[in-house]
Formats: sequence, C-alpha cells, structure tokens
Amino acid sequence: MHEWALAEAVISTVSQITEKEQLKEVLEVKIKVGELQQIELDILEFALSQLKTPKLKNVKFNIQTAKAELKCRYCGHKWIFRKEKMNEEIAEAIHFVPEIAHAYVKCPKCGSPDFEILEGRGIWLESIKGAK
Amino acid sequence: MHEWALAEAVISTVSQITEKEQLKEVLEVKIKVGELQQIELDILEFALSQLKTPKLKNVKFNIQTAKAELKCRYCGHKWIFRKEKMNEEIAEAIHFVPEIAHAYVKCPKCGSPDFEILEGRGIWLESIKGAK
Amino acid sequence: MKGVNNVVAVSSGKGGVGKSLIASTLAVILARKGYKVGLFDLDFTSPSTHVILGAEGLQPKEEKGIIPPEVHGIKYMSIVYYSGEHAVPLRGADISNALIELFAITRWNTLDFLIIDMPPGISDATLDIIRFVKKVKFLVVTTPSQLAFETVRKLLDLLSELGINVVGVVENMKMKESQFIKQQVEGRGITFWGETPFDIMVEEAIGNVKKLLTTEFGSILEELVAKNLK
Amino acid sequence: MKGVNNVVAVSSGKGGVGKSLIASTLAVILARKGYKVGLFDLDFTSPSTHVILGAEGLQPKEEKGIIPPEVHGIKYMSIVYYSGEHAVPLRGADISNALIELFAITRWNTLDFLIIDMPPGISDATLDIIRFVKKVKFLVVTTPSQLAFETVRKLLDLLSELGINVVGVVENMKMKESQFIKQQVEGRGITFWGETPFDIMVEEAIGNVKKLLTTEFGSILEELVAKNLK
Ligand SMILES: Nc1ncnc2c1ncn2[C@@H]1O[C@H](COP(=O)(O)OP(=O)(O)O)[C@@H](O)[C@H]1O
Ligand SMILES: Nc1ncnc2c1ncn2[C@@H]1O[C@H](COP(=O)(O)OP(=O)(O)O)[C@@H](O)[C@H]1O
Ligand SMILES: [Mg+2]
Ligand SMILES: [Mg+2]
Ligand SMILES: [Mg+2]
Ligand SMILES: [Mg+2]
Ligand code: NI
Ligand code: NI
Ligand SMILES: [Zn+2]
Ligand SMILES: [Zn+2]
Repeated sequence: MHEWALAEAVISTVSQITEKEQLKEVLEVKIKVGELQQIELDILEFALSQLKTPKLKNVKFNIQTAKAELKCRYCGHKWIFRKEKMNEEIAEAIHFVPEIAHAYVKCPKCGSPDFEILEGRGIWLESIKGAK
Repeated sequence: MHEWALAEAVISTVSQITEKEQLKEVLEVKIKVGELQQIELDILEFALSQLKTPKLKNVKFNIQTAKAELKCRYCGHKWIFRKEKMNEEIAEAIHFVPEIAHAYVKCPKCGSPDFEILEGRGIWLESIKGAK
Repeated sequence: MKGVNNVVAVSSGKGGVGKSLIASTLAVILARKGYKVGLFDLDFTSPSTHVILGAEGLQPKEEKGIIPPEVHGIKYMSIVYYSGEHAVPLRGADISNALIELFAITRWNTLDFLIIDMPPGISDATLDIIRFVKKVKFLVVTTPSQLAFETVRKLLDLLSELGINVVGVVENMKMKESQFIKQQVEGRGITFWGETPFDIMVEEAIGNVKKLLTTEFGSILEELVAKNLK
Repeated sequence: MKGVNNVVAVSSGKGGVGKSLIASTLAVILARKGYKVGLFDLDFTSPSTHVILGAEGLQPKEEKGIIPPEVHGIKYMSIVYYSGEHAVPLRGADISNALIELFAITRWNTLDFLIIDMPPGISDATLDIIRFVKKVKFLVVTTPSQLAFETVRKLLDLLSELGINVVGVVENMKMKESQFIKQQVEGRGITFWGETPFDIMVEEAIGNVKKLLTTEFGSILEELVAKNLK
C-alpha cells in the first residue's frame, strides 16, 4: 500500500513543474510504471485522484507500464525480469526497494548480481500537458 | 606521456571489434578526445601510428576534441571546464585520472564538488569503418 | 521530513571507528530522555545497527507508505528488513536510488531527532544526504589512530568548505592520554565533543541495549550527549 | 596485467578491520622473501596505505604509461599521488571510471604478486575487480566482533556463490580465545589462515615499516603467510 507515498511523490513533482513552468492548469500527466517494482495500478490511480490539487482538477492521469529490462555488466546478457519466478517475500522486498533485486536476482546466463536496470525500475513522469 | 597507454587501449578495443565483426581491414577509426583530460594529440597520433596492426595498415585515424561539460548535481548548473583556470600540478593530476577533478573543481555557482561529467571526460571510440 | 526537527548524520569517511555503535547508542540515549527519535541505517552494503540493537523479527507496517517499527523506544529503519541474511552488492547509483526511494516512502511523522548511520567512504550516500537533506548536521566519529584521522581530516575540511554544520567530533576507542585529535578539531573551529573509551565490555553488550548503556562507553557517551546536544 | 602472476584483493565488506594494515604488511613481507610485488590502494575515498608505508614525496614516472614508484621494495600505486591532502568525494560511477583508468595506464610489468587494498562496502570497486580481473583471489579480513562478521559472512557467501577463489580468511585484532570465526569459516569450506593479535605497538609503527615487521602483529602475519601462501 505504499503506492500512496509514490503517488504523493508524483503529485509533488508535478506541482514543482507546474510552478516552474507557470501553468494555470494541468491537463494531462503521463506516468510510466516499471514492472520491476510491481506497483498496484488501481491503488496508485485511486491515490492520485485523491491527492489532486486545485490546478489538477481536470487532469487526466495516463499510466503506462514498462517491462523491466536488465543487463548484466559481467557478460553483457540482457533479459526481462519476471515476477512469477520470485517467491512472495522477495517480490515484496523488491516492491519497496527495487535495488534489493541485487540481493536475489542473478544473471540467467552467468550468475552475476552485477546488472544494470535499463528500464522499468520504478515510477517516473513521462510528460505533462498544461495550459498557461 | 601516458598517451601511449591510452593509444594501446584504443588499438586493443579496435582489434576486439575487428575480430567480433570479422573485418578483413579497418579503413577509418573515429576517436573523440575530451578536453577534461587534456590529452596531447600529436603524441597520441604518433603512438597510434606506431601501434598499427597489419589489419590497420591503411587506416585513417580521425581524432576530434570535445569540450568538457560539467553539470552540478546539487544546483543543476552546467558549465564548461577550462584548464586555464587550473594550476599545473592539478591539471596534471586530472590528466592522469579525470575523476580527480572532484578533489579540486567546484561548481562555479554553488561550490559543490558533486558534479557529473556530461561529456568530454577522456578518450573514446566514436566509430569504425572497415571492409569484410 | 517536514515533521523532523533535527537530522544528525553520524559519519566519518573511515570505516570501523564506531559510527554504528555511536549512532545506535545515541538514538537510545535520546529516546530515554523523552525525545521522539528515529534511526535510519544508511550503510546499505554493510548494515550493523540491527545487530547492535538486537532488533530481530521486525517488519515495517504499510500504511500509505512505510511505518518504521519501534525498538527500544526508537523508530528504526534498515534495509535488512528487505535483504535479510543476503549480501546486497550495490553500485553507487543503486545506493543513490535506494536512498531516494526509502526517504520517499518512510513515514517518520514528527521526530525531535533523526539519527542517520552513514556508511564509510565519501561517496554517494554522503553526497546525497548533503544534496537532499538541507538541514542535516554531521556528527563526525574518529579514533585516536593516524589512519582514521587521515580520512576524517579530509572529511572535516570538505564539510567546512561546503559550509555544512558539524555539530561535533567524537574520539572513540580512546586508550591512552593524548591531545592530538582534540587540538586538530578545535584548531579547525569545530566542537570537540570528547572521548569515549575503548571498552572490552562493548562486544558482550552487542545486541543487548540495556547492558550497552551501563558499559563505561555507554555512560560516557551519555555524558557527552548531555553536555553537547541541546 | 599480463605479466602479473597472482592478484590478491584484501577485502572484507566491513571497514576498520585491518585490510590496509594487512595488505601493506603482506606486500612488504612478500617483497622481503624475494618476490616481485606490487601494492595498489583501491580505497579511493579513504586511502590509508601511504600512511602505513610512510610513503611520502613519491611521484610515479611517466613512460608510455605510469611506472609506480618503489618503496620498501614494492611497486606502489595510490590515488594520493594525485589527490594529496584533499578529500576526493567520488560517486560509485566515478570510482569505477578511475579504477578502469588506473588499471589501463599503470605498468606493473612482471610481478609475482599484486596486492590490492580494497575499500569497505560491497560496491563498485569489488564488482569491478570481479568483472575485470578474472584471476583475482580474495583474502578476506575480519575481526572477532559479531559486527564485522555480520558483513564478512555475507561477502563470503556471495563470493562462494559466484565461484570466486577465496585464498583464506584472517581474523585480525584477536584479543581473547574463541573458535567462533574459525568454525564459521571452515564450515563454509574456506581456509582459515589464522589469527593476528590486537597489538598496541601497531599504532606507533604506522609509517615505520621496519618497526611494523618486528611487532607481534607483524611477526605473526609473517608466519601465517609462510604457512598459507605458496
Ligand atoms: N568504544 C568502543 N570500545 C570497544 N569496541 C568498540 C568501541 N566502539 C566500537 N567498537 C567496536 O568496533 C567495531 C566497529 O564499530 P562500528 O560501530 O561497527 O563502526 P563503523 O560503523 O564505524 O564501521 C565493532 O566491532 C564495535 O563493536
Ligand atoms: N592487529 C592490530 N592491532 C592493533 N591495531 C590494529 C590492528 N589491525 C589494525 N589496527 C588498527 O585498526 C585501524 C583500522 O585498520 P585499517 O588497516 O585502516 O583497516 P581497514 O583498511 O580495514 O579500514 C587502524 O587504526 C589500525 O592501525
Ligand atoms: Mg557502521
Ligand atoms: Mg550500520
Ligand atoms: Mg583500508
Ligand atoms: Mg587503503
Ligand atoms: Ni505497496
Ligand atoms: Ni600523459
Ligand atoms: Zn551475465
Ligand atoms: Zn552547483
């Protein structure tokens, strides 16, 4: 349920940008959610709707998911992280701190924990549309 | 004069690529040299010419320089590194280990040593042209 | 972090000088004085505070974020809740991302003091704490050894140069009379908190906080806190 | 690195256990036995070996690369040649880049042993040594303390899992009889090199290599080397 905290972080970033760009109103916010962290989309969406500020009253939240692509620094192999292979406790740990993956996930080709998360780590803002 | 060691590293990388791509001959190697490290271009060029392997006998080394652009992680300010502002000993240290810049260079706006080297750190291979 | 009044990063640059021991004991001492205290172990690749506190079987609650469990009257957060018995090999960029994530999701609510146990080295965690926690104050730990002070000196000079608040320096594992560290610290215009002794009883008190407070180390640290931290 | 026969990374995960002291003393001991030895201080943000060796006023020569200066019969490389008295705050990615640069430009020529003094933490330097130096062997240092072994245990398990050669474990700063570390190490099928004592004479011998070798610590390490490293 820490999706609320993540939603708060998104709203706070949107507010900062709104101020910096001097927007009167925000119309659309595109959010990407990486599969590594397995964020619950309906809770996230609900939290976002509850946390709307006045400038966000007509906003459309456009949430997309991105596959978690990992790349081994040791052997160069690239692969897609699949949560189905994880036990529940580990999946939960990665849910809170995606970097914890380095304690449990190994390169399927060479066994190294020294991989890079190319895309799909957590939650990030893709774009904002607004009116000045 | 450690330009020789740098040239060796370039030649060794080129050889690896040549093998991987199964090239019969390498025709052009584009090298970028970042201004942070202040590599001496004529020595580098001489070293490269001396270290040519048979597959490199007709190669043209195309060496370009790139300004060293730094970006402060603390305040976001971007600036171009200028060696004229450094005393000789410090410039020499950065010449050998570009990261040593973090011991001596500070963000001109906020004074932080926590900056990123966006481009122009050392020496890197831009591209290779060859014949199969 | 809005409700958090004081953030104290227990730091050194050097490893093994007693940062984790002092951070943990300091947190417990402040909690016993009646302050609301949090302890955050930021040494992600070699966390120790859970061993010192004997904090086992704890799990944070989820409630619109993460609520740190209470142990010995302090709100306590560590990556071991998630990594357990496993090594967590993290590159600097991962340490930075994990730090940002944990700061974003942890709900400390109101605290008088948030004590941060810093990793050794002058690297991502230190730079990020400086970057994100504008009100941070450093409590710097050294030992009498030249080897420790070689790095501590550099850290102190860097922090002064950056204009960051250093609340004081503790000289830990003191074994024999000497003024060298005190003079070096005060010569830089920084408060020398004092000395905590090398105390063989500490090792037996690891995991037992009550015992730790009754060691010579514990009681002297308590005096230093009473004298220096207001 | 082609002419380098053995690469030994003195590592721990934990700080302050004596990695730098053991790496430096080990290098000197091997050089005195007639081996060609290099010592590379990879603890970029808190280097210590130059203080232990009393290596002052040295500068590497440039000759189609960097030739490490000789001190006490060993070829010695450290970032302090370039950073001097200054703190070097480096993020992990910078540590990684500096490490690659220094490996590329340093000319060790032929060596029987290259000893690497590793930083604490299980982070960029450790991962890069594993990545780039395929023939590396780890000599792991711990103290008798639960706090040190908490991290060392995780490092040993990680290294086994990765199939990396651990030449042995040294239990440093031993103060009283106990078998715990020995049992833990041997239970993992790893060679327990033995114990080096906590020795108050060490501090006075910092910077004076001859004196260091005559301390109890120095002579016992010499025995351990003779027994274990062939
Ligand atoms: N005052 C002291 N007396 C005796 N042992 C101590 C003292 N302070 C720390 N230690 C011991 O020294 C080691 C390092 O302490 P630790 O708090 O883990 O340091 P750091 O966090 O700086 O790495 C531990 O084994 C700890 O029990
Ligand atoms: N066997 C020993 N006896 C006494 N002091 C020691 C011993 N080993 C290390 N020390 C001291 O402990 C401190 C940490 O040693 P150091 O080699 O810097 O550890 P690390 O490199 O693991 O951080 C130093 O002050 C050093 O002088
Ligand atoms: Mg610690
Ligand atoms: Mg800790
Ligand atoms: Mg060391
Ligand atoms: Mg060192
Ligand atoms: Ni959640
Ligand atoms: Ni040069
Ligand atoms: Zn791999
Ligand atoms: Zn800045």
